[in-house]
Formats: sequence, C-alpha cells, structure tokens
Amino acid sequence: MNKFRTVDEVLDLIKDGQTIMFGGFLGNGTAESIVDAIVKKGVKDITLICNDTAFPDRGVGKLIVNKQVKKAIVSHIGTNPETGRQMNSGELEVELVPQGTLAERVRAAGAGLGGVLTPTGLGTVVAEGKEIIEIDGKQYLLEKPLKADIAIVFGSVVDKKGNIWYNKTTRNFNPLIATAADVVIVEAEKLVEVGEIEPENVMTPHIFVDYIVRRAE
Amino acid sequence: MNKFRTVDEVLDLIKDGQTIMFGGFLGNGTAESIVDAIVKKGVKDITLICNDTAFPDRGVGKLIVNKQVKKAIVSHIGTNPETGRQMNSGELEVELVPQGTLAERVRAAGAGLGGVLTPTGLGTVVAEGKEIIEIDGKQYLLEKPLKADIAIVFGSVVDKKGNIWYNKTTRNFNPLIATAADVVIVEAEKLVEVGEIEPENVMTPHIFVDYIVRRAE
Amino acid sequence: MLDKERGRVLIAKRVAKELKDGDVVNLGIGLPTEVANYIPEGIEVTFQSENGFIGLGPAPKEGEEDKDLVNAGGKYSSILPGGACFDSSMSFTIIRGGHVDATVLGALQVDEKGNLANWMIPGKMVPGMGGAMDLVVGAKKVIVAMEHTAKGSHKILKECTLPLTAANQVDLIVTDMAVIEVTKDGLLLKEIAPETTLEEVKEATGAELIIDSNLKTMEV
Amino acid sequence: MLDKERGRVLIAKRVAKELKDGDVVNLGIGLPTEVANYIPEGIEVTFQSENGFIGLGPAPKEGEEDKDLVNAGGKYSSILPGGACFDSSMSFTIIRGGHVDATVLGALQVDEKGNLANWMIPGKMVPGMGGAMDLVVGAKKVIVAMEHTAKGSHKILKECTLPLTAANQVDLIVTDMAVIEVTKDGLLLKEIAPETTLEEVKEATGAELIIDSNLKTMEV
Repeated sequence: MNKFRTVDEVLDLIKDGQTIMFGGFLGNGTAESIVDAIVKKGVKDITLICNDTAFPDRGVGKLIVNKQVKKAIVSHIGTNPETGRQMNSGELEVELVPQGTLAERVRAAGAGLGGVLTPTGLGTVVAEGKEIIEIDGKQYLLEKPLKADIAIVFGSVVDKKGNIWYNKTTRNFNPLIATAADVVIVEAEKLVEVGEIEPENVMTPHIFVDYIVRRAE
Repeated sequence: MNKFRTVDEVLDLIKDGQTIMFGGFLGNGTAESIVDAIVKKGVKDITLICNDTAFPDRGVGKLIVNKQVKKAIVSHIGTNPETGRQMNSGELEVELVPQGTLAERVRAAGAGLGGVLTPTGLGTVVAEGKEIIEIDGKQYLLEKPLKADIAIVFGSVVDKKGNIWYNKTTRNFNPLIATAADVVIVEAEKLVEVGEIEPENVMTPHIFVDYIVRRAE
Repeated sequence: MLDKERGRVLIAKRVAKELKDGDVVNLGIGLPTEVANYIPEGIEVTFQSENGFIGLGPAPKEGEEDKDLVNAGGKYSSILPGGACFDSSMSFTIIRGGHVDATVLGALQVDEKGNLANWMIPGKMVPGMGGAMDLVVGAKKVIVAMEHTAKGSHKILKECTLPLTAANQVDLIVTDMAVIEVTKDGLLLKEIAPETTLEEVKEATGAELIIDSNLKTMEV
Repeated sequence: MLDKERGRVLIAKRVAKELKDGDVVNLGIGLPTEVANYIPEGIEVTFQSENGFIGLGPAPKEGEEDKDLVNAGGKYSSILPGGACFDSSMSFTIIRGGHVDATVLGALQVDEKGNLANWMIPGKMVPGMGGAMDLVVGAKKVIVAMEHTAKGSHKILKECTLPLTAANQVDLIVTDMAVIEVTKDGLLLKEIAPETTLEEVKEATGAELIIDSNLKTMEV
C-alpha cells in the first residue's frame, strides 16, 4: 500500500461542492501547500469545517478570500475580515459553533457516536432550534456529529505508513478530523522511516490516513 | 506543590463505600502496589470501575477475592471465576458494560458531557431500562457518565509534576480515569525529572494528577 | 465431514481469504486468532487489538515477553514495525467509528436475521461482552467463525434463544461445514466443505438455507 | 477615577490575587492576558491555552519564535518546563470538564444574574465565540476583567441586551472602579478602586448594587 501522492494527484479527489475539514488554529497546523493548490485549482462551493477562518493570507483564510467557500462551520471568524464581509453580504453562510462543541462533533462522527450532549450554549442563540435533553435533572444540548468528504491534515512528522506526530500546538483539530472523513490526506512536513516514531508516541495511527503528500519547500 | 506521598499516606484517602476507578486491562497497567495496600488495609464496600476483574491473584481481581467489592462496573469478568461465583451467590453486584461504552462513559464524566449516544447494545439486554434517542432516523442508547471518588492510575514514566507517559498496552483506561475522579493518584513505575517527557508525548497532563506514589520494588 | 483439527484449519484459511489488502482487522479470542496464520501472500492486513494497539504481531518467544505488551486476551504479544498504541477511547473510536474493515468472532448462536449471541448463557456462564458488542456494531464486515454445531446441537438458528450480542449485524458465517452469507432474504449457502454433503449441512443447521445457484466447494 | 493605564494594571493585579497555588487558569485575549504578569510570589499557577497546551509561558524574544508554538490568540508563545501539548478534544475536556479553576475574560456586557455577553454585536461585529462559551460554562470560577464602562456607557446591567455567551455563570467582576461579586441576591459591591467614590461606581453601573457591610478599597 503506497500512500504517496503528489499534490496534483490528491487535487483530483477534491471536487466542487464537497465538505472539507482542515486542521489548524489560526493557521497554525494547517496543510498550507494543499490549501495553495486548492486555491490554484479554484475548487468551488466548499463547505469548510475548521476551527476558524484564519487570516486573509494564511491557512484556510485564503479559500475565503478567493470565494471558494459556500458555507463555513467554525468557532471564530474575527481574524479574517473578509469572512465577516461575505457573511454580511450574504455571499457566505457561516455556522458559528463553540470550539469545544466543534471538537466533540467531529470526534463523535469519527467515533460512531450519535451526537454530543453538552451544557455549552444553553441559554444562548447556539441552542436555538436544537433539542435539549434532560439527564438526571440537568439540561444538555444535543449537538450532531460532523463528517466530511475529505480531511486535510497537517503532520509535523509522518512515517511512510502514515503514522503522524504533531509538533507543539500544530496538533489542535488534526487528529480529530483524521477520524471523521471518507478520505484523509496528510501533508507531511518531515517524512521518516517506519519505526522512527515510537508506537506510544504516534498521535494519529496510520489506519486513518489514505494519502501522504509532501509539504512544498 | 509537592505531590509525592507514601502508599500509607494515600491509603488515608481511601475509605469504605467509595467509588474507585482503576486502570488496567486484565491486570496489565494496574497500580499493583496500591491494590496490595488496599487489600492489606481491608477497605470495604468498594464500587469498582475497571475494564474487567482481572485474575484472582492479579490486579483488581485481588480485591474481589478479598471480598472488598460491593459492586463492579466492568466489561468482562470471565478471567476471574471468583467474580462469577460471588455474583451468582448474590454477594456481589455486577454491572456489565460494553467496553467501548465503558470508556466513553468515563470520558464523558471527565469531559463535562451529559452522556454518551451509542449504537452499541441496541436490541440487547444492555438497552433494558435505558432511554433511546433517535437522531436523524437512527437510534442510539443514552448511556450516563461514570465518575469516581478516587482514580488509581498506573504510569510507566511519571515526572515530578505528575505528567504521565504510558508504555505499550498499559495505557488502556488510565488516561480516561485520570480525568473522571475527585482525587487522582498515580503509581509511578519510573520517576523522571520535569522536562524528560517531551511536552507533545505527555499522555496525561499533570493538572489531572493529585498525588504520586512510587511503585514498590 | 472433516475432523476437528482439519475443520479448524479450514475455517481459519477460508476466513483469511475474505481479507483484502489494507484491511484493518480485529480477531476474537480462540479460533479467530488462527486466521492471522493464513493471510494470503501479497495481502497486507493490520490487526487491531482492542486493549489498545494496531500492528498486533505473533506471540513472542519464551524469554522475550514484554510485561507491558499484551493482547486483548491478556496474553503476551508483539507489535510490528509501524504499529501504534492508544488508550481505550481511541481503540473504540476505531472500532465503533467504522474504521475496522472486518471483525472475526466466535458465536454461541447466530440466526437468519444476522443476530449474534456470544457473550453469556444465563445461569451458567457470564463472562461479559468485553469489546464484542462494539466490534459487531462497528466493524464494516462481521464474520462469524465457528464449528457448525456444538457437539451436534444447532448453533445456526431461525432465531437466537440466548441473549444477543447485537441485532442484525452478522454478514458471513464460516464453519467447518459451510460458508453462509446472511442476506435480507435469509441464509444463503454459498460453499460446502470438502468431504461434506448438502444433506449433512442442512441437518446440522437449525434454519432454512437458500442454496446458491452457484454452490461451490470451499477452497482455501 | 484612575486613568486608563493605571486602571488596567489595577485590574490585572487584583485578578491575580484571586488565584491560588496549584490553580489551572485560562486567560482571555487582551487585558486578561496581563494577569500573568502579576502572579503573587509563592503561588504556582498553570496557564492553559485552549488551542492545545498547558504551561503557557511569556512571549518569546524576537528571533526566538517557534513557528509551531502559538497561543489561543495566534501569537508566538512559549511553553514552560513540565508543560504538555494535546489536541482540541483534550483541551476542552480540561475546560468543559471542570478542570480549569479559573477563567478570566473580557465582557461587552455582564448582568446581575451573572449572564455574560462577549462574543457578538448583531449587525456590527461577529467574531464568534471561539472557546469562550465552553470556558464560561466549564471553569470553576468565572472572572470578568474589564473597564467598568465603555466610554461612559454601562456594561454592568440589570439584564444583558446583547446575545449571551452563557447564562448565570459569572462569579466575580473586576474593573478599574470596583470588585463586584455575583450573588443569588444580586451584585455585591465588595471593593472600590483607589481615588474612586461610591457615587462614581453607582453612576457607572447599570444595575442595583448591594453594598458589602465590609466595603474595602481595592488592594493589590
């Protein structure tokens, strides 16, 4: 099973109208080479799932600026003024999700769970239109799982089977999205031989990874 | 904040009638020194939460044999004949929980979630008396969080602040129970200086750990 | 009919043929474990062990055991290069989340609706379900690998009488007598073991069998 | 009343006094971040950064930045010895699970029921809630640190008019004019800033204040 692909080869998998998850927190830990390639290819009508819309010139923010996103499911858009502008003008639909809920919704999809029962968002607009479940006298919001067609993961160190180790704060949503998409592509910053990552220190086991792309220099 | 304690000192925290979670899978990754001390002290009426009841002479199995357990919440009792005997004679209450559900119930308690929505157990005796929630046309069992008074964790490598790294298959339930109890005690097999475990490779962050006990030689 | 030992080998070899390159597979304790010995050449399969790792390898030689490395049966184990360890919540994210391609389990009973009973006999034996309920619900393909009968009494039934492990989840039944697919119309007999007659299979089965138009002899 | 700069320092120092040895603390962006500069001696506090680590240290010197290490504001950061990194689900297990002892956040509005609004102004500014909703619901103690008014207009109200971040979660309000505890009876004025009168505080507050029998001057 050779998982190696060029950026062009994996771009063939990415099509108009798909739901695509990206790792990254304000661009930190985002597969920047693949984002650039998607910008270049001009894939349209993406439903974007990511922690935030990063910055206009960084991370998934570039997809917003290039008007490739139809809907963004994120926890924060404040660092990318273009997101707010497109939202206000009606060009872009934005679903704002509390960060912890977003993480759990992605995890629930990956873990085969039916939803998330969280106290977060009760009594706020986040609760509007959602079911509230009472458990032992306490109320919880029922939040639904989030799945994607494609997950685009950034990996600091990736072995040739696809095991991933994330450096510092680049981890964030990356291990979660790797469990919750039909096709998982990792952009490897550093590629190592199998065995160089200790089995215990593997953060995303290789079975989740379909394709490995090398980060552009 | 000095977290070091002797086994005798932490035994003072463990009292009759408490709910105690133990890490370990058939005894692998169980804090054996602390189990032995609890056996010696003779703490009674424990509600035990663990993956299984291990073996009569190993892991939490010793607590069963010594009749210190009032109720066991576990996924498997087949390796400890004494558990089955006490269950059949009515001396011991056993709640059998599917392993994945058990893991998620502990995690839910640690993560502040109201419950777990799982397809596992539908159409079986596990579903009896439990609420079924329908989400987008599919049914899920609502399983409730599991919390404990005390969590007794085994750690292969522990630094002096309480950060933990688990060797091989000793990890199992240990990182989960560390999040879900009022008091968390780790039995350290090997003690290292702060900084010897890379921040990325810490598996249980020190903020979860209240006390560190050294494993008996 | 084959003798016990040849029957077990036949089952393990036949199940192994169901596995595809790149599959993630969880093998139950006992007979299913033997499937690992017969993976066809050129096929790379990753075995998952629900106590917390992928890359399950063969049992270590005596004297080479690692006290911190056991399989889901609690036996000393090994981890192959490229394997990875994780906690129980990740282990069942893999299992319940649909990331296991095939699980192979034994059964006490299995019925024509794909119901499976393999975790308790009320009043007699209650080992507990361990990870079985999650595996059967979560794995993409559920293969039951077992002897066709229990000392002559039926294990393949119209309807299970023992408490279920899961409802409607079994895809394929591989025994020392036959290969049977669970379809929405019922049990489809696809293959018969060598030295075994259709009559013998029918007699050993407690449910109706639909005979595949292309009925074959089990080849391994 | 204190000038802006002295007011900010006062707030940061006063909030810092609320922290106890061993506390796990999450500081919001802006003014709350400055609390880290005034932790009393002998008190060891662990800062949590919701993008995924504990052991948040000071900003690195120019030229010493690590591109892979940022704080929740996306700024280059540092990690102290004994720190630990994790993914976003663990980060919010810590936050929502009650493992954060105190969170310090700014506010657009806060009211006498402990309701907090700090994530959007409809039609004007919608940055999103980020981790704030989880933090406010999950932290054991929620401290609002802000200037008492927004250029003279009330931020402490009988009832928030902006969309809420969370209902009934605020425990303490520390401003450049006062320290106010949210109690079930309403807002309890406990301390007044130096060079500030009770009348000034009342006028700058859009809700009833219960005056503590032991009303003090804010000391830092």
